[in-house]
This record gives sequence, structure tokens and C-alpha cells, in this order.
Amino acid sequence: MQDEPRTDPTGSGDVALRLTDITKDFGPNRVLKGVTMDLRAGRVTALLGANGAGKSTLIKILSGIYEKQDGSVQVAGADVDITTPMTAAQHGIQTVHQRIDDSIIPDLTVAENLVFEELVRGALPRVRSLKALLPRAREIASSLDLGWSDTFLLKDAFEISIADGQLLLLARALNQRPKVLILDEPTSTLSAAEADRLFTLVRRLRDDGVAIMYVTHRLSEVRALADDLVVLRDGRLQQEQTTPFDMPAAVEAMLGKAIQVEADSLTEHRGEQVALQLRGLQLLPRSAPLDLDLRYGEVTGVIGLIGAGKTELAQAIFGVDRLRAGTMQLDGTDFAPRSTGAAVRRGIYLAPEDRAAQAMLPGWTLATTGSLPFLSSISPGSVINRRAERKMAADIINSYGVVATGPDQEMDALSGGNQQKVVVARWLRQSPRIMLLDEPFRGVDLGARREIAGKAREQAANGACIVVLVSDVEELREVADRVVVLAEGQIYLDAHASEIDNSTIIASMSEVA
Amino acid sequence: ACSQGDAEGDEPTEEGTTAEAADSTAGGATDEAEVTEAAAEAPAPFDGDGVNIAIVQQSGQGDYFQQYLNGTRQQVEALGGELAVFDAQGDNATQASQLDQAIASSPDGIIVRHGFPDTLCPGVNKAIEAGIPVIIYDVEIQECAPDAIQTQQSDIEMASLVLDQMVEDVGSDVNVGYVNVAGIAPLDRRDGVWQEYKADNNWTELFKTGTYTNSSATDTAPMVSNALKANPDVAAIYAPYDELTKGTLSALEQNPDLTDVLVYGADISTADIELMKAEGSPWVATGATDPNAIGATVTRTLALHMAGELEETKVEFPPILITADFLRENDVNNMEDLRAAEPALNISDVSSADWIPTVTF
Amino acid sequence: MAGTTVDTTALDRARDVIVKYGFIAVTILLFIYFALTEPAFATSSSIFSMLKFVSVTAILGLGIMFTMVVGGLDLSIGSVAGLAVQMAAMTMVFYNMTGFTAVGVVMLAGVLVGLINAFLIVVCKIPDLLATLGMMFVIQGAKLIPVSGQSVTSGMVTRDGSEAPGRFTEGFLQIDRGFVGPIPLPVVIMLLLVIASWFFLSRTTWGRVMYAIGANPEAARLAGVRVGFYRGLAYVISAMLASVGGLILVSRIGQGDVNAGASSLLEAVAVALVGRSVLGAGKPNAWGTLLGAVLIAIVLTGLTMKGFQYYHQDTAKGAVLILALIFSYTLSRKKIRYVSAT
Amino acid sequence: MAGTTVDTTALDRARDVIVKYGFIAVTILLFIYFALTEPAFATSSSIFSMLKFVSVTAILGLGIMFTMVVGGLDLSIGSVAGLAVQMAAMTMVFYNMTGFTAVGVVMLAGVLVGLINAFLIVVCKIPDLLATLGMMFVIQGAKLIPVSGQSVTSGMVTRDGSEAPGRFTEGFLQIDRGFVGPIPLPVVIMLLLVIASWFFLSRTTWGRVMYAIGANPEAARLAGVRVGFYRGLAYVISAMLASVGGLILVSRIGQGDVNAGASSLLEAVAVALVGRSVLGAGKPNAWGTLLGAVLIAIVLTGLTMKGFQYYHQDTAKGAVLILALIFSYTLSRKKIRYVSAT
Ligand SMILES: Nc1ncnc2c1ncn2[C@@H]1O[C@H](COP(=O)(O)OP(=O)(O)OP(=O)(O)O)[C@@H](O)[C@H]1O
Ligand SMILES: Nc1ncnc2c1ncn2[C@@H]1O[C@H](COP(=O)(O)OP(=O)(O)OP(=O)(O)O)[C@@H](O)[C@H]1O
Ligand SMILES: [Mg+2]
Ligand SMILES: [Mg+2]
Repeated sequence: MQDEPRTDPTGSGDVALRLTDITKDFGPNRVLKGVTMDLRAGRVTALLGANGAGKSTLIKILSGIYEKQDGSVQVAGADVDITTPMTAAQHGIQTVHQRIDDSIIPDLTVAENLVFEELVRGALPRVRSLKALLPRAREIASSLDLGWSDTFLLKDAFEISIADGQLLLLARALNQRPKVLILDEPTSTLSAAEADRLFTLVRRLRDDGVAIMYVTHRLSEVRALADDLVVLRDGRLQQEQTTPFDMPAAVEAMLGKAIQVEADSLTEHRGEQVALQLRGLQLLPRSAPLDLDLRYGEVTGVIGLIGAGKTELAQAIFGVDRLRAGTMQLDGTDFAPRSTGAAVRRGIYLAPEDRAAQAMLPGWTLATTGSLPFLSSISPGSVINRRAERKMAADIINSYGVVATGPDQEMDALSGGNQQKVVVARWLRQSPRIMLLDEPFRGVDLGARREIAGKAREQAANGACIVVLVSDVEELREVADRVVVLAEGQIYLDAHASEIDNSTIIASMSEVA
Repeated sequence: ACSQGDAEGDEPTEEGTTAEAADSTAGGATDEAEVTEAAAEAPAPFDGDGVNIAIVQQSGQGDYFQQYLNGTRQQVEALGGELAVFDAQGDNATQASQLDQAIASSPDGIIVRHGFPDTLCPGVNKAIEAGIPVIIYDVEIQECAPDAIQTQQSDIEMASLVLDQMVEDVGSDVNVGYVNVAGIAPLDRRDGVWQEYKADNNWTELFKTGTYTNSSATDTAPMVSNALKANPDVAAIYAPYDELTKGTLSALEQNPDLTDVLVYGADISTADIELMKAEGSPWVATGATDPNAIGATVTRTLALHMAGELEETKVEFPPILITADFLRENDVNNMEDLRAAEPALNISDVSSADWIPTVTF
Repeated sequence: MAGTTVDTTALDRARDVIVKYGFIAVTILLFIYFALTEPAFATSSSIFSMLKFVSVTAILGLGIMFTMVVGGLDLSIGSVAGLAVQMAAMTMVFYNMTGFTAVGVVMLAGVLVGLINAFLIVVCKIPDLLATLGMMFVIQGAKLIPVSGQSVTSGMVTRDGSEAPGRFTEGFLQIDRGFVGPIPLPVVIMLLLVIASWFFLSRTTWGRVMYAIGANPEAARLAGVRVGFYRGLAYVISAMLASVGGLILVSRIGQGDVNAGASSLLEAVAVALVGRSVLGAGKPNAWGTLLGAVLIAIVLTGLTMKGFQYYHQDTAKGAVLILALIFSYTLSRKKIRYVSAT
Repeated sequence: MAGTTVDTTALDRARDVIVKYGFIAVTILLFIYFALTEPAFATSSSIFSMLKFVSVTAILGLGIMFTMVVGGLDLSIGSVAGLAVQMAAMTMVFYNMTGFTAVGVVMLAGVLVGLINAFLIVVCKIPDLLATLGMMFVIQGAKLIPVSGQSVTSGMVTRDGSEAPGRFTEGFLQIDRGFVGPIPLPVVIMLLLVIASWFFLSRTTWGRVMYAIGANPEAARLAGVRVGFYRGLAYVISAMLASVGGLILVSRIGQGDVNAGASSLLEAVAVALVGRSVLGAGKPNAWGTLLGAVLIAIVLTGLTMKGFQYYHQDTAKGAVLILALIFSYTLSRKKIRYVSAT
């Protein structure tokens, strides 16, 4: 995603979608407090907002998943009533939701996935063999230059890659000839090359006169793509801009106060002693072997695009999966964890990237979630000392500034950032030997990000080996003493943070062997 | 063990048993027969290479049916034949299918054991039309398949023997309990006798309960126990099927205060003998036949029929009365002892002929 | 759903072949083995009676398959078949109506049960397995109340002391006993239902939508599918298929039978599961279900002819099922989504 | 990802109270009703015998509960109880060993079945429900092979013509028939197992970890939990509990019984499900399971005393189950869908 100034700065400018005073409550909780905004045809409007600002809620209202409480939606000047995904589609609004797992149907073929909405809508004959669907699928695929063969179209959707899945969904949405296209963080699962392909598509659509709403947390994408920018905070529209953007103002509007973290404001630690020595590690099915030394006393920031192998690296060290190839030495002796438990016993901890799927336990409280990895330390004779458990939780709440009613509050009721603090803190406070933080800042706002980063640096200062895996340079800058750039399972750059600039990092991230 | 016509199996399956398969088992729970050699040359079709007999049974599950099958098999072997067993495991629809399958394998003779007349009539008639001799055991099929030979143990006699004993023991004008399940042919026949005795002796039936499941004894016990709690004032209980009798005994054990309630049952097996003989057992009398012997005798009836020597179209097998006292006096511990003490159980004179090697147990 | 293309190694390919054709190969080999060792096994009359025998299990299996397609499992199917037996017998024997009326009444009762299941699952949000388990108990008990637990037979004495006026009509009995050419009618019905189900599921939008719901209900909802409606529909179809199975059963038995149907449940589940694993489809499908039924029929018939007892057959059935599961889950590289009971 | 906090309105509070205490209230009301209308109902001997009869179901329910805790469901539990019945009888009757040996053999067999289940589920990755369904068939059949399908009774004649040498020992029979003070031994065993299960699950690290696996196996694994081990353990515990239930059964029957155990399965499932929904816990728990068993015992005992037939009881059982499910799923706010809103 290079900064690529748009070729045609003017859109037609007609209002394609007008939202007036949209409100939405969840129980007594007012999440959208009267949102009024326009999307104009032939323009890309970026929607920015911190966690819980209401972005997804707004999108879900527009795509007919939730019903709004109040307010009106106008498409091309006419009031419309969006109650179901069907009616949204009928009014020309198409949405590509962020998690493709939410939208792809694994048991059907790629072709059937492509025409699925047409099928549901009854636009195709109700009775049709798979072969008879192929021409239509081919047509859709070729209209986007996807270059998919018939064999590919006849594959079951569970067989194709994430990136192809993303393109599939986009193609499916575009096939509806939408007047309004909503993209919710579409690049989060794409490689640089694939993202570029997506951008090209988006621009083409814009030039065709589609109104596009583009949700992202990445300012670089906003710069590259957007014509307009709106900021949502706390359920209200905070700011509107058109190019050229005043980014600091947008960030301030997003967060309520400007947060600036300068790279050079970090006092860089330099580790001496090697904690973990990786030799000949193969991360991805076809990647070349990787050598890496992780040292005590510093924060190693591993950065790479999605699919670079960061998660694989962390999971290999933590003993989640068997190594494909390679060896590891911990403090100079061979180390080959056969289970996550074995790693934990050696003081190697991992806070995984997907909090909801990998760390949260539905219905569990702060205390029980916090104590799970270290239960045995508070359980003499395997009987849990519940007082110690609650004390542990109180300690997490106090020292990490978690906003919670107490140890017995259910995790589900915490806000995302606070959830993340808990699931990071439960590891970080247990004096790790090696702490692996995989995307610790995903979905948390800048305040929480800062606190987590601070605690991680504190542990590194105390001599721990901290590894933070991220895909965003800003995030990296906030926490890392040393930068390791990973691409396709290999290291392309390994340097002290103060010795390199962002453009070097970004350049090597998208390097392809 | 039970001699009644309906059983609930787990799933519809077919089954056949040859001697090898059954003998290849370790614990060995089957009664070995003694064979009395034939005294004369066998007529056709028994003079050739051996005959193929098929038995189409409604259920093979449980001791009674296993013994019945054992008797059938031993007698078939004594006649130099081979037995194919189709076992519907309690599923009537499966039994209909299996009767078809049996006919399709063109055996020399078919035994149909238990089941519904309406279910079996078409198949039985088809077999008879195809010239296959058929013996029916314990299905009221005469009306729709008049050419079939009908056999059954006399449930009426079985019930009467036991209930006569009950009249003798407790007399008239008393409160009684009844454990039975409706809708199962032999149990319904016994029920008919019970209703008569109840009326004749002016017994007051305080409760009727019981259930028929895969584990009737265990499942009936709590029901009887509860019924007894609500009506402790009964002199005797009639439970005309040994699984129900067992459940009743178990229920009485739960109510140790009720020491003088007498239990009248039906059927006999080694396990039943142990229960009846146990100290203080309330089970005082039962009416019974030996399933091994019945199985063998039905087979002999078929043999006579196949040889064209059978005169009757209906053959009944008489039960005997067995009391707990009799078992104790004769030190009977198992079925073998019982047969020794009461040779009539072998009913070896029923459907016999000088060319038929008779098996006794 | 992991959207990753993994390289196909030779080992993986071999495994795929096993997963795809292993089950069919096993079925064919068994058939050949039994045909060679038991002369009566492969005669046409024996094969037709085998198919006839398996028709009810296959039809019930189709019903379960439909609910599996939408990601559920209908445990009430055996009791619905039993209900059909009872209703048909009562209509003709107690109320002296025609066979046609009986068929109508039975199908209506089936639809009703299906709707109740759908209500509990879709509206009350009770997980499929548990709702249908509850319904299983309720139907099993409730159907016996009007007949005081007795099987309905012609000529039986009703509660008011009079003799039941009706009997099974000849036409009704032909459901099981009739033929189309040389083929028994239940076999024809089974094949028609298999073809119809296959066509419905893989050639029509409704079927595709149902698969979509089973594979990813959220995605289906987002694409505008009325998920609740189709899930409910699957339970109604399932109950209707169970009712058809029940009609064949009762016409085979020729009278009411309080125990009919109950024993078919686990076998039908097994058949549908086997069906999901054959051809490596990994998704419930009609031909697979038929093949599963045929395989179980071959195994059981063969074992009978070889003289095995019913308990050997239970063991064999369990082994076949576990084998199917190993094909589906252990060997297959496809991750099957599974709705757990909890 | 946003967890959702919803403030408690009056309506919600009322609903919470119903969810939490509704079941207990129903139980108590039923008890009072039956006690008032049936004088024999509330006597201490009646209550003890009620508890005694329910002890096996409750113990099997505990086993199922353990597997529910780790997110599964053990359908083989009834057949394991049946296996225990068979093994105990064979040990004492065929091999003339002591009751202690029989208990040892039974428990060993239970552990073995548990390990096989664990292997199929953890190593072969077959879903719990399907693996245990397969095992159910296999055990049901295989256990009958060594005894040719016959129940083992003392004094029976074995194949070699000799009389089986052993009999049930007096001590063994005391398992069911013994008392501790006025309390029947099976009731004591049941209560001890309930207490032990409760303590294990809610006070020890093992139990906590098992709940974690049930809540989110992936999260548990990434917290360092040996998920496979604990899932396996749940199935071993389940099979052991089933074996204990089988021991009580066989000592109650006093002989081997080929059919014992089979009918307990669905009832045990129902009990465990009811157990999950009482006290609004929303998660499987030991006291709830006991309460579920007691509720079913009250309903069945009361109905029998009132002279209802077995089919009314099936209906009542189903109704109780559906009621429990409505409490769990329809009314409870516990099951808030986890909203992912990235
Ligand atoms: N289904 C729901 N029930 C109750 N509250 C909800 C629900 N969905 C969202 N919320 C709440 O609404 C608020 C806005 O959430 P939304 O998902 O729209 O935020 P967002 O701007 O998309 O944030 P993110 O950056 O995390 O994606 C949050 O406080 C969230 O807790
Ligand atoms: N086209 C593809 N072929 C193979 N694997 C792919 C492909 N696209 C994505 N993947 C997945 O991406 C994985 C590597 O991504 P990994 O999760 O390690 O990336 P990451 O750098 O940690 O990114 P993330 O930001 O998602 O954590 C691979 O193992 C594979 O599962
Ligand atoms: Mg990652
Ligand atoms: Mg969002």
C-alpha cells in the first residue's frame, strides 16, 4: 500500500447515501447518538474511529443486520427502510465484512459462492445445476480480471486461500452493481501485492461512480485512497474532512486528545545475553529456513505483513505446533517444547493475536480468566486458593489500570481494551523469561496501547526477553528496541530501532524474494 | 426368561446362527442336549443330504429366547439339518422383511416364532404357496393363514396352575396386586385367566403396574415399589412374566416391612430358581415350560409336518407348576437339576416318532 | 474454515483417494465376498428383499441428513415414525377411514411435529439435539395415551367396550407389499426420495441455501437468507420423511405396534453419518446416505447368512460407524464443522 | 470485538429469578403436591427408596456431566454400565472370584473403555457424540460374545457341561442392599460422588481447567493446558462413574443381565441437562445433576403412586426436559452471543 496520489481528484459528488440522525441502543446503552453523514457517488469516504466508537454498528445498520432506533437513511434522495440484508442489497448497498469467515460458505464451490446472493435473491432460476451456474460465475470473475479457471471455480471454498476468499467476497459484492459499497478493514488479511490489486479495483469502482465507505485503522491507507474522511467518536460524528487531510486533527478527533509517541522518546535498551537461539526454522510450508537470536533485556519488535509468518514464529516458540524444520536453544541448551504447558513451565509465555477466539472464555470472570495459566501457583495440593486468586486479579486491575468493577466482573462485560489488558497482564506480571506478544494492540485504542507497551518495556528493563509481533510500523515504534522484519517466513532486516527509519522498514516488509 | 410374544430390540437386524458360530464362544452358557437315537429309517426329506431349516424369530434377546434357539438348533442338528436364524430383535417390521428373506433362500421348512398375525400372514401364505412347510409358534394366525400349523405353550394352563396355587395359599376376599403389561399376546392370555380368578375369588386389585422395556426387571421395580408404598396392604402379587416377577421381588426388597406378601410368577430359568430358593423369598410358585424343550419340540413338529406325518393343525405344550418348596426339597440349583427332578419338562413324548432322534436336556 | 491452499503431497493424495473411494471399495468387496461364499446372497430376490428391508432406515436417514445439512441432528425421527404407525392404525381401525385418509393424517401429524421441533429450535433457541431428544420422549409417551399403551389391531375392543369397526385397507397394505415391475414398492419409494433429495439439495437454490446454513449460518444470514425459516424447514422435511418411513413400517406390520420405529433411530443416524463420509464429500448427501444404508444392509445380511448372532451384528454396526468416522474426521483433511451438543 | 454489558431491568431481573429458582420451585411444589395427595409419598422409607432408585441415574448423570464440562457428551455410558453388570457377574460366577476382585475388574474395564473413547476423540479427532455412539454399539454387542448372549447367573451350566462354580458374594450384594445407619448404601455412594465431583470441579485446578476446555478449548490450550489429556480424563472419569453405576445395578439385580444399563442412557442425559440449567448456573454442575435426578424421581414416583402408566411417565420426562431447556436457552440471558465487532 504505497502512497499513491489519486489520478482523478474529482468525483461526481452527488449524494448517494444520506444518513440523518441515526441512533442505536443496546439495552440502556446508546451506541449511536445521532449520526448524520453523506456518502457521495464517485468518492471514497474513510471512516475512522477508536474502539467502540460505533463503526461496526453503523455498518451493520446499513447492511440490514441491526435495525436502527431512529433517524433516516436516504439512497439517491429517496427514503429507504433497511430491515434485512436483502433490503440493503435491493437499495444498492453492499458490504464486505472484515472477517471473511463470516461471509464465505465453505461447503459450496467458489462458483456457487460467487453467485450466492443472486441465488438467494431469486435472480437466477431456482433450479440449476452446478455446470449451468458456471458461465455466470466466469462472467463475474472475468469482469474483475480475477483470472480464475473453471477448476478453481469448481473447488470447494474451504480450499482457497484467505486472499482469494477476500477477492471472492469483493467480486460477489461488486456483482450486485452497488451504488454504495462498504468495506470494513478489507486489507487486514491481504499481502501488499494483493492489497494493491484491491486498491486498483476500488479506484476503478470509484471512477465508475460508486460511493465507497472505507473503514480502517491505518492512516496510510486513508491517505492513499480516500477523498473524504469522517471521524466517529462515542457514537457521534466528530469531524469531516476532504483531501488534503489534516491527519493529526483527525487523530485528535478520534481519541479526544492528541497522543504523540515519538520513536526517539524511548530510551533504547540493548540486550546482551541470548535467550533463545533459533536455527534453520522453517515457518511457512515453502519458506526458506530462518536464523534468529532473541536477547534478554530488550524488546524485539517483529514486523511483517499478514501471512509473513509472525504468528507461526510465536507459536513455534510457544510449542503450539510442531516445528516443520529447525532447532531452538534456550539459554544454550536444546529446547523443543512438546506442548504449550512445557513452554509455560520454562517461563515462555504467549499472548495470542485473536483475543476472542484464543484467550476469552465465555462467561468467565476477570479473576478466573486471569489466573488460568498459573493456577498451580495459587493451588497448594491442587485445591484453588480463591482468596489468592482474587488478590491476583485485584493486582492486575490496579497495576494495569483496568477499568472494572472488581475481580468478579465477567470478562465479556469489559471493553475491548480492558479485556486485552487482562489477557496480556496475566502473563506479563508473572516475570516471563520470554514473553511473546502477538498483535497485542489489535483493536485497542491508543491509551490502552500505551499502557501495555509501557509494561512490556518495564519487563524488558528488568531483564526479560520481550518479543512483540505487529504489522503496523507505528505500533512497532511505540514499543521496540530492535526491529526484525519478516516477509514470507524470512528475515529481511534486523537492526536497532534507532538505527533505521520507517521507510526502510516498510520497504523491506513488502520485499519479495 | 419369558415366554411371550413381543420383545423390544435395539435395532432391526437380521441374524442367523449356525452351530459353529454359537459354539465358538468362551463362557458357554448353552445347555448341552442328550440325543436319543432314532429307532427307524427316516422318511423323505430326511433321508438325503440334510435339510435346511430357517427360523424367523421376533426376538432372540434374553435368556429365554437364547435357550429356545438352543433347543431348536440341537434338534435340527440331531435330524441332520442346518439352521439359519433370522432374528428381528423385537422389531416387527424387520420380522416381516426377514420372513421374505428366509423364503427367498428357499429352505426346506420354516419356523416362525412370535410376532403379529397381521404382519406375518402374507409371508406365511406365500411360503405355503411356494410349498415350504411352515410351523408357527405362538402367533394367532389361524384365521388368516389357515394352512399353517400352529403351536404354542398353553398360557391358560400356565396361569391357571399358578393361580390355583394362589387361591390355595391366600384364599378369597383379599387385596392383591397385579404386575403386567397389556398388548403382548401371551401376557394378554394370562391376563384373561387372571381376570376370571379375580372375579371368582372376589380379590380386590389395589394396583396394576409394570413396564416392558429392554430391562423390564430394573425398570418395573421402582414402579412396583411405589405402588406398594401407596398400597402396602396386599396379600399377594401376580406377575406373570419372570422379568416382571424379578422386578416385583426387587421392589419388595425395598420395602422390608412387607414380609408376608406372596409373589406368584411365570417362567423358570436358573436365575429364577436361585431367586425362588433364596431364604425368605416371597416368590412361592411359578408356572413354566423349558424353553430348550419347547424349541426342540417345535422342530420335531416341523419334521413330522415335512414328512407328511402330522395329523393335527394345532399342537400345545403343557406347562408344569413349580413351587419354591419343591425346589428346596429336591435341592434343585439349576435347570439341569430341575429337569432331572421333573422330567416332564422335556415333553419328549410330544410330536415324537420312531425315526426322530429326540433331544433332551 | 481455513482459507489456505496446502501443497498436495503424494501421501496426501493417497489419503484423499482412500477417503473418497475407501467406503465404496469396502462395500463392493464385502458384497463380492458374501456373494462368493453364500450362494443365496446375490440372487435377485435376495437383493430386492435386502433393499426392501433397508428402505425404512434409508428414508429415516434421509430425514436426519436434511437436519445435518443445516447443521443439526433430529433425534425425534424414530418416535415420529412410531407416531405414524400409530396414527395410521388408529385412523383405519378406530375411525374406519380409508387408507388415503390415513396417509393424509399421518403426513399432517408429521408436519405438526416438524413445526414443533422447528419452534423449539428456531424460536426457543434450544439446541437441535436437545430439543429433539425432549420431543422424542414426549411423542413416545403421548402417542400411547389414546390407546392406553396397546397396539391397535383390527377387531380389538376399544375403551367403550365395542369392537373397533375398521381394518387396514388392501390399498394401504400395498404400500409395503406392492411392486413396480419386479421392484418392491418401498424400494421404488426409497429411490425416488433419494433422487428427489439429491436434486433438491444440489440442484436447487433451496438446497444450496440449506448447505450454506449448515456450513456458515452467519454468512447465509448476511447474504439475505431467512436462516430460521430454512432451519425450520429442514425439521419439517425430516419429520415428513420419518412419517413416510412410518407408513411403510405400518403397512409392513399390518397393524399398529407400540414399539415400531423406536429402534430405527440410531441406525438412521449411523446411516446418515456414513453417508456424510463417503465420496469424501464431507457433507451430508443423499447418495451417500443410500450407500450407507446399503452397506449396513450388506453387512447385516451377510453376517446373518454366515450365522452370526445379533450381538455380533451390533459390534459390526459399531465398527462400521467408527470406520466411517475415521474416514470423515481422522483421515480427511477437510475440517468438518460440527454442532456440539452443548 | 465487544463484550456487551446490558443493564438489568426489572423484567430481566424477574426472568433471572425464574431461571435461577424456577426449577427448584417446581421440584418443591411437586413434592408438596404429591406429599399432600399421596400419604405414602413423603414417608422416610419412601423417600429413601426414591433416592435409592435414582442413585444409578444420578451417578451416570454425573459421568455425562463430566464430559459436558469439557464440551462433549458420552453416549456410551449406558452400555458401559451394562458391561460392568456383565463383568461383575462373570468374575464372580464363572471364575469364582471374590466381590472385591469383581469390583476391581469392573473398574479396570471402565477405565479401558474410557481410554478407548479418549483415543477416538482426542487422537482420532472424532467428535465426542459420534465416537461414543459407535462405542455404544460395539460394547453392547461385544460384551455378549463371551456369554453367547445369555445372562450370567449362579448355578448356570457352562458350555463344558459343568455347573458355574461361583455365586454373588454376600459382601458384593451389600453394595445395593447395605445401609449406613438408616441410609441405603447406594444413596450414600451417590451423595459421596456428588460431593467429590462438586469439589473436584469447582475447587481444584483440574476441574477449573476442564471448565476452561469446555468454554474455549483453544484459549485453554494457549494458556498452557494439556487439552487432550483433560478431555481424555473426562471420558475416563465418565466411564468409571458408569462402572460404579453398573456395580450398583448388578448388585441390585443379583445376577448378570444382558439388558441392564441400556435404558439408563437417555435418562442420564436428561438429568445432566436439567442439572446444567438449575440454579441458573448455565454450566454443568454436580448439585444440579443431583437435583435433576431427584426431580425426575419425584415426578416418576408421584405419577406411579397416582396410578399413571409408563407412557404418561415418558411424556412427563420429556416435558421436564423441555422445560429445563427452555430455562437454559430461551429464558436465560447467560447465553449472550459473543459479538465480534472488529
Ligand atoms: N450486540 C451488541 N449488544 C450490546 N452492545 C453492543 C453490541 N454490539 C456492539 N455493542 C456495543 O456498541 C459499542 C460500539 O461497538 P462497535 O462494534 O460499533 O464499535 P467499533 O467502532 O466497530 O469498534 P472496533 O474498532 O472495535 O471495531 C461498543 O461499546 C459495544 O460494546
Ligand atoms: N496464500 C496463502 N498460502 C498459504 N498460507 C496462507 C496464504 N495466505 C495466508 N496464509 C496463512 O498465513 C499464515 C502465515 O500467516 P501468519 O498468521 O503467521 O502471519 P502473521 O505475519 O502472523 O500475520 P497476522 O498479522 O495475521 O498475525 C500461513 O501459515 C497460512 O495459514
Ligand atoms: Mg499473526
Ligand atoms: Mg468494528
